[in-house]
Amino acid sequence: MRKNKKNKKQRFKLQIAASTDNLQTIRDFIQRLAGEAHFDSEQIDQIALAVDEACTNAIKHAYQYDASKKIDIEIWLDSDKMEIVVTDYGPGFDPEKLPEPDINHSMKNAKVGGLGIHLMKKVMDEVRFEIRPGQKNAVHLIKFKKPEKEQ
Amino acid sequence: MRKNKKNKKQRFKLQIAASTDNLQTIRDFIQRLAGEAHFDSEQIDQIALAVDEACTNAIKHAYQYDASKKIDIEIWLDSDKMEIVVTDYGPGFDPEKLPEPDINHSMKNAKVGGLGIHLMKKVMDEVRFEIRPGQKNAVHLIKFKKPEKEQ
Amino acid sequence: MKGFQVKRLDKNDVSVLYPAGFLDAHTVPQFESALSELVENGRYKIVVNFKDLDYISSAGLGVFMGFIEEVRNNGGDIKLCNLSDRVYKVFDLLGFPALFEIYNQEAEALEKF
Amino acid sequence: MKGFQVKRLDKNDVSVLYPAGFLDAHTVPQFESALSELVENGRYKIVVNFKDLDYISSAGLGVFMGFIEEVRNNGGDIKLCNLSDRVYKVFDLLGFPALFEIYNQEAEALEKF
Ligand SMILES: Nc1ncnc2c1ncn2[C@@H]1O[C@H](COP(=O)(O)OP(=O)(O)O)[C@@H](O)[C@H]1O
Ligand SMILES: Nc1ncnc2c1ncn2[C@@H]1O[C@H](COP(=O)(O)OP(=O)(O)O)[C@@H](O)[C@H]1O
Repeated sequence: MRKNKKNKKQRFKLQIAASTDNLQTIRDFIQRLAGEAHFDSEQIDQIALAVDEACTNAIKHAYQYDASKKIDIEIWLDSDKMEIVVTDYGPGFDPEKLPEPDINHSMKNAKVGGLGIHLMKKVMDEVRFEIRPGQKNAVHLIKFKKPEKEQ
Repeated sequence: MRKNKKNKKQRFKLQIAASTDNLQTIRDFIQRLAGEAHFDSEQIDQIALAVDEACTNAIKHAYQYDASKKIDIEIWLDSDKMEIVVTDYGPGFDPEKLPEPDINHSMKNAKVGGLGIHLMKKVMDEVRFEIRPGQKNAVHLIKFKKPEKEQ
Repeated sequence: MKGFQVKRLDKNDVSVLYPAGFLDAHTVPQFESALSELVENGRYKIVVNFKDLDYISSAGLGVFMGFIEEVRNNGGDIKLCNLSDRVYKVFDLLGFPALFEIYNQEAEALEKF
Repeated sequence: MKGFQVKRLDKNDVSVLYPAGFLDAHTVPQFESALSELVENGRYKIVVNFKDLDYISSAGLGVFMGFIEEVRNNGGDIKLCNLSDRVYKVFDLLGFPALFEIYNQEAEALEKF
């Protein structure tokens, strides 16, 4: 009875309070959609991780842990890919000016930064920032499906 | 680290295509939120069932299975209750004019109707319809928490 | 990802259906066609064993209402067995125990034909 | 509902931490305070056994970076063991295997002190 979703584009939208409390709920939701869309289990893990990182950044950097603020998560699913857009309404930042994470260097500072975006780029096929200060800041996370073997 | 959610009102919003394909995703999401909010397992089942029924009605009666249409699901969580608002943008109906479901009678017609809303009312503490034809039709489903024993 | 499946096993003149997973408005057509097939083949003695069913909504309950008339008019019945507490509660809320025979074990249900 | 817990077991002069569940930006303060406690008590020989950890994000990885300097400056180390494939992949993506000793079994990690 499960209809074939090929060539059908589906859109989901989740609005959720900017609290780390909700990270697990967000991952669960994303994992479920990715599973339904027949991504394999490694890809499902990667997608959930990237979305976690993007939401964590919104909570931490855009809103400084102010849970009265909102995050919008939009998911587009079609036959060959999943695109997740995580939007915050904070001050934004310049994604061109991120330092490459240097783990050895940061060890010396006993502090580490820049791991999140680095990780997003490693696990997703495309990561694109859409920064419009004063309006909205969005991270687009795209994952292409592997050619399906069964189902 | 899980912060105490007492006295904190949380809002979640999910927009999803009006397809029966999505019922399981919707139930999973609702169950997870109800679980996090420490409803007991019977109440979690009841809430998920009521939301399933409301969404099924939107898909079936408001949109005649047209999956290009959208359902909005809004969830309000506070210390003592969960309120779920399921909204469709279909033609609406008069909730005052629903016949009481008569299972014996419908058996004779080898057809049955009116079970969904009946079930919602049985499992939830409050069911309220907000019908504004041409604008939006919403079912409000409210469940009060049992006094917490532990946690 | 768990969806819905329904298996059928014929035990002499009784057919037993085993719905498994989630029976909602999405999966109900699958269950409906399993029942249709029985009725079309004149197999009116039906047991539905719910041991592997995790969830049922009113859409699933509606199916039983849709078939029971025809089945009984043909000297058969739909008997239910092995309902989990969660599934039984839903049947109970809508008064189904007054309309359908419900047994704990499949063997009991089979015996009653 | 699975969250996060961390247990500690002292084996002679080595302390073993067992983080379990999901280590993300929400649960990281719990793990951080477990590590802080060790450092404050001068227990710098640390093994983290990941056998029950289901998930880690960069927030969790950051914790190791935050402590390793101080721990090593005091003649200790943080050694990792029993990482599941899922968890190892995340460590690997960020080049952690070059910075931390990672063992399959806890016994091996303990021996190396
Ligand atoms: N949503 C956001 N709003 C504002 N600034 C952000 C956002 N996301 C990322 N940044 C900036 O980019 C930097 C790098 O982010 P990231 O790679 O996730 O590492 P980290 O969060 O550990 O600093 C952050 O320190 C922050 O300055
Ligand atoms: N969202 C809705 N939009 C339009 N009509 C609705 C909606 N929900 C319920 N209804 C009307 O109320 C009736 C009773 O609904 P319900 O109790 O769920 O039973 P059933 O769906 O089996 O008919 C439906 O038959 C339909 O006419």
